[in-house]
Amino acid sequence: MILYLLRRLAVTAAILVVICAITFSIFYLMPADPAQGACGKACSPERIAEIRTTLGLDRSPVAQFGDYLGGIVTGRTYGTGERAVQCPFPCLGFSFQTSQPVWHLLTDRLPVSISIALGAAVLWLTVGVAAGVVSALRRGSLWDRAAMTAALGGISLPIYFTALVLQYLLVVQLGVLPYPRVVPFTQDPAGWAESMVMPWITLAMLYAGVYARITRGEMLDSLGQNYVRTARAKGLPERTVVRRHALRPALMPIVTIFGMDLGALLGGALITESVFGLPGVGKLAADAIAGADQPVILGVTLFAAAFVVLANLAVDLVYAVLDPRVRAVG
Amino acid sequence: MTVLRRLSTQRSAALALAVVALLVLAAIAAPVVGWLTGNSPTEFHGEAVDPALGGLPRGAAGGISAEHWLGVEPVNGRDVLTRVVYGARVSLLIAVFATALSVLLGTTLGLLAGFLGGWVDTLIGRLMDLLMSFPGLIFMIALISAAPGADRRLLLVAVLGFFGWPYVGRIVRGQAMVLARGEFVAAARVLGASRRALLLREVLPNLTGPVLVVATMSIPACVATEAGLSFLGVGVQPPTPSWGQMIAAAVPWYAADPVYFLIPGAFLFATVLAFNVLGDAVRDALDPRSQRR
Amino acid sequence: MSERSKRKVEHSALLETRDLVKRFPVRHGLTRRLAGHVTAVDGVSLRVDPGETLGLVGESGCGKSTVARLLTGLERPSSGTVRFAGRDLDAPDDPAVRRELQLVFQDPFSSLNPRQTVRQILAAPFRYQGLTPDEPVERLLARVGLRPEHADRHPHEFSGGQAQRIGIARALALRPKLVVCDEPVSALDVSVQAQILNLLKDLQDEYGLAYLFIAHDLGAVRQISTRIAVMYLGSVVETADRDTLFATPAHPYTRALLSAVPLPDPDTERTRERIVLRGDLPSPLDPPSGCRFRTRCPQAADRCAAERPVLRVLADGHEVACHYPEFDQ
Amino acid sequence: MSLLTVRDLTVDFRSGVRAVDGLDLDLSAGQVLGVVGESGSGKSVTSLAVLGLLQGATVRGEIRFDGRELTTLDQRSLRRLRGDRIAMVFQDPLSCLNPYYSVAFQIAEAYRAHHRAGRREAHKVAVRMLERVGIPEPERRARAYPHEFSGGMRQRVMIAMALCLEPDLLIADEPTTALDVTVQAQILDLLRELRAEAGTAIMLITHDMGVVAGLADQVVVMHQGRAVERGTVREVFHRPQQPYTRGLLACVPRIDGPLPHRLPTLEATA
Amino acid sequence: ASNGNSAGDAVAVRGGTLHVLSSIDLEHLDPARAYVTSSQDVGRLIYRTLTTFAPAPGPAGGTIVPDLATDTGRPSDGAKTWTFTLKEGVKYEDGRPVTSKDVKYGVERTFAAELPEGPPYARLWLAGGEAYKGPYLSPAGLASIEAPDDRTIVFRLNRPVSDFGSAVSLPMFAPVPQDKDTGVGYDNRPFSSGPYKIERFEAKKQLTLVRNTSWDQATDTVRKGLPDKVVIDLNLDPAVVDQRLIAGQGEDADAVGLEPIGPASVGRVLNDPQLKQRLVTGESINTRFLSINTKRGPLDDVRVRQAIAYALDKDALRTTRGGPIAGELATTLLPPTLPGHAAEDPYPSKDGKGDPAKAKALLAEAGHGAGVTLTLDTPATAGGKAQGEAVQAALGRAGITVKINEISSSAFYSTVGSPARQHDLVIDGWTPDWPGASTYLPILFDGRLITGEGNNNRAQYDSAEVNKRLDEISTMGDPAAAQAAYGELAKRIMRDAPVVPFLWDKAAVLVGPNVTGAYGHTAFVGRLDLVSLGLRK
Ligand SMILES: Nc1ncnc2c1ncn2[C@@H]1O[C@H](COP(=O)(O)OP(=O)(O)OP(=O)(O)O)[C@@H](O)[C@H]1O
Ligand SMILES: Nc1ncnc2c1ncn2[C@@H]1O[C@H](COP(=O)(O)OP(=O)(O)OP(=O)(O)O)[C@@H](O)[C@H]1O
Ligand SMILES: [Mg+2]
Ligand SMILES: [Mg+2]
Ligand code: NI
Repeated sequence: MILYLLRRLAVTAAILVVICAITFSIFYLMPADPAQGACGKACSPERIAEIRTTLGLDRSPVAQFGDYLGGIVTGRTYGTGERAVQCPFPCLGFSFQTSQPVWHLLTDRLPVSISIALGAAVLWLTVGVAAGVVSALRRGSLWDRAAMTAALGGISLPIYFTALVLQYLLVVQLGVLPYPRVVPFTQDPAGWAESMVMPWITLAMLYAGVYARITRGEMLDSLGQNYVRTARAKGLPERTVVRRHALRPALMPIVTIFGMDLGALLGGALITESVFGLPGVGKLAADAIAGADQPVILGVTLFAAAFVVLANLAVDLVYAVLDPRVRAVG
Repeated sequence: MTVLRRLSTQRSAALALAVVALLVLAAIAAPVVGWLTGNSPTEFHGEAVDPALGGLPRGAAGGISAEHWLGVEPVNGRDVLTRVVYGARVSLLIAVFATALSVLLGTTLGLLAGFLGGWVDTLIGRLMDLLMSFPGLIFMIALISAAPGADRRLLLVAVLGFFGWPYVGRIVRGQAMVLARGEFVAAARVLGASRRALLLREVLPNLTGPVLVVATMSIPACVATEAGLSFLGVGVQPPTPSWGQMIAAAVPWYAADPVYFLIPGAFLFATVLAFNVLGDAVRDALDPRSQRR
Repeated sequence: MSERSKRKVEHSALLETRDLVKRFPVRHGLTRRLAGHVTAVDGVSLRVDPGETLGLVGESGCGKSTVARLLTGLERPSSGTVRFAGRDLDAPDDPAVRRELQLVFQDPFSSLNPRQTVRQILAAPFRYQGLTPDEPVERLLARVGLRPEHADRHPHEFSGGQAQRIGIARALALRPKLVVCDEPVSALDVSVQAQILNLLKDLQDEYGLAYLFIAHDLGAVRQISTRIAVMYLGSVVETADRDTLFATPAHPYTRALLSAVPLPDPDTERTRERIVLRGDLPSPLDPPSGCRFRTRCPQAADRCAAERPVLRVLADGHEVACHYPEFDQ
Repeated sequence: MSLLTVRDLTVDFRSGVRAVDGLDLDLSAGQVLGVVGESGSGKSVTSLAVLGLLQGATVRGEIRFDGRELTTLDQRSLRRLRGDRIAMVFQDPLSCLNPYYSVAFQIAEAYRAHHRAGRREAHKVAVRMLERVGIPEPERRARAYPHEFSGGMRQRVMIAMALCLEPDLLIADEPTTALDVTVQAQILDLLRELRAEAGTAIMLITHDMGVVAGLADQVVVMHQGRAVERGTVREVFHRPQQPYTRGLLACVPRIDGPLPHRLPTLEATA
Repeated sequence: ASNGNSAGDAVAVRGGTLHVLSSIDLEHLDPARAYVTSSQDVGRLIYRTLTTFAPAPGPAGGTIVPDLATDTGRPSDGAKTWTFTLKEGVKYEDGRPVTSKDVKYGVERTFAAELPEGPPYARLWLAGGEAYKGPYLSPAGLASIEAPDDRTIVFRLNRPVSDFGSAVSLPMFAPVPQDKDTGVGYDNRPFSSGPYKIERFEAKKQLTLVRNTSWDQATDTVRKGLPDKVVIDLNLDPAVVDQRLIAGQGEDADAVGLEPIGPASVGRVLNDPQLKQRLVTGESINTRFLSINTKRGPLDDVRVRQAIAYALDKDALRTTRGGPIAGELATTLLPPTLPGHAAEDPYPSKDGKGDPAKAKALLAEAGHGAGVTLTLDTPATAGGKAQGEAVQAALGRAGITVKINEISSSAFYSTVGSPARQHDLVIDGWTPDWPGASTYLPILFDGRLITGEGNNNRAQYDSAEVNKRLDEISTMGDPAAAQAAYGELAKRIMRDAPVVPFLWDKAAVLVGPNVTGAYGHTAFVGRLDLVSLGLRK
């Protein structure tokens, strides 16, 4: 098992290195020149060359990539002499734009992203799964049709559209909510929740639809299973039959999808965060791309990819815990 | 074609089909719409907006009037209806071509992976894993802005198609794997069929169903992603209208001129919804066991 | 055919396998760890003579299907050889060989491509062999008792029995010498089973086919076979002439098997003596040492655990792999 | 006294299929009723109808169990009856056991559905039942999951589950069809034993005439939702009245007796 | 222009928390690297410079007043040597006094390649500046900056610079104590000499300033230091900033916008008298223009450029920026807010909507009657897109087909700053570093300064006559005469139409109902002067 974990982690690392390499080369192709950007509006070619040297942009791409990877593993030192800056493990470099360590930027923004993602996840899981279960149990009923229509609608709504319509209704017109802003949970939990409600609803509208549909499908599947018939034949109360024998197996694929969605969401609530102006990792990415801030883009990409890959790993492990058939023969 | 017939018997599917058909028709007939309303998608109508108010359309509800049935854009006064129908062209074309690309790539690679197995499967499987763990949107934006000179429409097709194929590939691979182990493939092998024949004659025809379903599902996803990319600033070049482009432009105006924001949004929503309904229906039609409806 | 004349044609066996072994790697759990190897087929030697039917019986998982797949080239043996019509079958994709050795599957529906019409399915053998059909599809259908108008239907429009007829027609299209039937009637209703068994017999009479007829149903095997091989956990434990096997089974497993088949007669069924085996088939991942059957054998002795019995000739055409075969009865 | 009486049972599915068409059955306490017939003849539907487990179908006629009319019984009482007084064993033991729970849990669950019992107590009952149906090392095997069992052991688990409440009636729907003959013999032996010990009435559904011959007292032959023949096992096997029954008996190849060159076939199903 | 709500009942009270809402990022806090308006505006709260702009609305804001120094500098040696004396009692946040050595060190830092982005003047003007690589590589320092004692600092220049006293108002002339210098890291936490110090800075998120208790109002005639705390929210959505300020609820009552309101909010604000009252309009010294690449294709023909100048619909372009509130339609290079401005309109059209007929005639005359096709570079932003489309539509009327080349905003300046990669047209603009044309015309229209990268002369305008005249004006001793001469030269340049000015910017900023002392400041392109803001109780 340990060996397996190590192997999986090695594969994960390899995938991340490849992603890193691809990201790296793409930003080599990008027309924006960070040195130029750093040079400002009054600039001379000599100055640009000088800046290039200090940023390490004059070295070969391969060497730069090597430095970068090395930095992640061992940390690295920028510059020489008196003003040398130590960038400790895991060093993802410094932002060209703000000169801040990328790692710091990421960890700084993670709480916002986590707040958004987890809150939304709780919302969509409860709403989506509950709606899906009820729909499956009352297949063909009015409720079923209404719920599934709503789910389809939720899936078809573009996030930014939902977001702005919500904002227009709840904030501009009704004024029941403030404009989203960053309120750390630790300072003011109520304010935090208030500021997060709209992003949560926005994401939940989309995902609750997805999950309701999946849940319904899976529930119908498992309700048709022979062991559910067995459970009924045993004379179990219907609630137990549904919960224990239908829902539990139906949750397995949901766990898989949930893990992957959450992983993807943490690295990529690009649009939600942009629309609501919440400084999470997604917004960081959007800004970094707009500013050709190569170290930050690389950092976010790696970070996001790492989340996805680790989420996949976590899903597999959870699967092993939940499913005796996989757990067996360890 | 039996699929089509079965679709038309379902009310919601028939409605969705009608919506899609109408949109396609509108897109094709965009010049006709322009001619009917007497507007072009790029012509400015300075008189329809009030510069003193920052270019807000004159009149109620975003400047809806006899000349401008769905109002005008703030600032420049372009006709929204004309732009929406021309935008449909761009959005739908990009989505269809991107889907075609991802279906082509996904089917080919998924088929090879699922059927051949072994190292081919490992390689393609890893590639799909890799692509799917990429933060796609970030990458698409980066890629598109990395190639500023190229035609944005082609670029969008390429990027959407490229990041879309693993989703097709995964499904095709799974199906191909099941089929390859299936007895009718074994039967063909016993009869001496070559690998090529097995792939093309025995396995591939059985994949049309799932591929059709993912394709129908992929079109709305592409429409939405194209719009999202436009929203994030990497859409088609102006003044070509696309829905995403229009929504992105309307975002700052959502409070001042909600009609302007709602119209392209509503079109986008209707399209995506229609395709999704259609996708569901296609799946149900192809899979009689499905108890979804 | 008498025992004597069969001896004579031994050198001209249609199909002969020698010590066929097939191992599959088995992976388990989340880690896909290699848990070991299943020896699905463990040193099987069989022969089928032209025009005869060899029945191959055994319980689920004993390796019958694997034998069928090895013979038809769907699987390559881990070791051992297959000789067919005097040639070694080590080039499994040789189309000319394939033509004369065909397979009928258990599940009539999954063995027919649902996207093809019957016409296409029956034309496939010729297309894959690069031949032009020598008789119209309708003739082929008629041979298996189907009507010409069936040609343009899809498999799902048929009943199980009809679909199995199509599978048989496809196997016959290239006029093979040997047809391997892997449980061709197990998925069918009793009344349809009878029809298919009759059809197979008729076809054999008409075309001089040889069959390797795989089944777990001893009744069906008895009905169609001339000779019968009994498999247990990857190996053949007994081979005998049909009547010999049913009259004087020598291997304890064969005897147990025969006694376990319920007879549709309340009086005999309630009074006859039954050998009920203990336990289940051992896991092929971890087979018992020595005699594979010893864990369930009513007369197992120490020797059985130490030494693996080989097939030996008991009487003319009667071979058994047991240290203590029963001679009586 | 009749334990189960079915009169004029008719089951129509929403799809328009009439699966059972005016069926009458009688089963006395402690007796074994064999129900035979080909695939699709309505055997399983009948058994499900008795338990009130049919969904999407209209059930008409009378089903009286121990004097009570089941078709009009409310869900609650019907639930109490299930498992407790009428138990069921299904054909495919793998798919009938929930892969996510240990076998002991699934047996104990049945017990606890009808008895006030703690987890531990119910587990003990489960282990005892496993031992009774002949699972070696029941203490250890109780914690195993269905996939770790062989087909025969799974069917034993199903039977243990059905018998843990000592029901008056056991409905066994093709309990041995998925099993090998040697294992089938073991399971049939087990059923025989249980009947002798506990006096449980059994409704044995099968398509295998041999199985019925060995176990049943009464036999009903079903064809297309109707009972075409009924009687004691001797009557039906030795003096079948209907050509369908005769055909059914004759078309099965046997391991004893004369060997016809061609088997007789049932014309009706050509 | 309204002078905001500072008049009337306004009672400025010390205390409270002022909120500043910004849709962009403060690019740099490090004075060596601060070169954009918002950085300078915010920087004024944190550090002091030798001189600075007067805290006043209107043209008065353009005046240079002493800050750290006791006066605006004493030139000698024909304006090649400038001497400043530091005020007494100016302290850093830790209570230590500000010395001339710190100013010297601060200027030297700007030479380091690690700290780019800042203005070029130190490197251009200080003697020996070309060779100097900054204090990290040459700790000995730059000899042409002398600090003979703690309060005196002398700059020796390589040429006469008559407005050096204005130049030292730039943040790069703020003091930096050497022991507090953290190199690149200084950007996150510059050491305070002004009324506020940094409590917390999260780039692109929030800057929190708290009172610097060592700051002494008596030494500072410019800053009021009224609020106890200033919280600047960065990187917000522009529409959200507008809407929050329009609503003005809760904390937002104490908030101001850092940038002007967007076009979409103009209508709402102007239609509501109460909101209109809270709108503060400031004049700016920024001019927006369309640069025409004089080196390419048909554009080397002055008649084609003039045709463009006639055809351009300045009004439509202004509408994309919010209409009349965004400024006045420009007719000259130098805006009226700059000394040297001389009114004229060489390419007139009715209401500034362009004169396509005239343009067509000129094109025909130049032999392009069939029309020309040009490419316009725009940044891939909503504004860039809107302006591009306006240019496209306007020139289209005159038979000029314009293709829009969208460039991601990060790559925009490096692309159009490279003559090899720029195309025909680009929408451009310029704000001089201090009121006057000396940091405007020479930088933009001296053909000898065209460089392969980082080029500012996007018209690639190179006229021997203009170059010569620029040299002459730079040596003029009398600043007033020089400004007048620049005014005349600007007219001369306009004849060649290398650029088409279309807007003299104004900024309209919303302030919360509880804010006092708000006015637009010329030097900060019309945006609020943060140092004067206070809150009502
Ligand atoms: N591809 C494979 N990989 C791993 N194990 C296999 C594979 N194919 C067969 N086996 C194993 O080999 C053994 C023999 O299988 P085979 O299918 O030949 O049995 P069978 O006698 O045909 O059984 P049945 O009567 O159920 O069809 C079984 O234990 C099976 O699990
Ligand atoms: N849920 C259902 N919906 C519609 N028709 C059904 C359903 N279940 C069973 N039937 C139909 O009812 C008939 C009787 O089915 P049943 O399962 O009782 O047959 P059976 O005798 O048990 O057959 P087998 O031996 O194959 O188990 C069949 O024609 C079948 O198609
Ligand atoms: Mg098999
Ligand atoms: Mg059944
Ligand atoms: Ni059987």
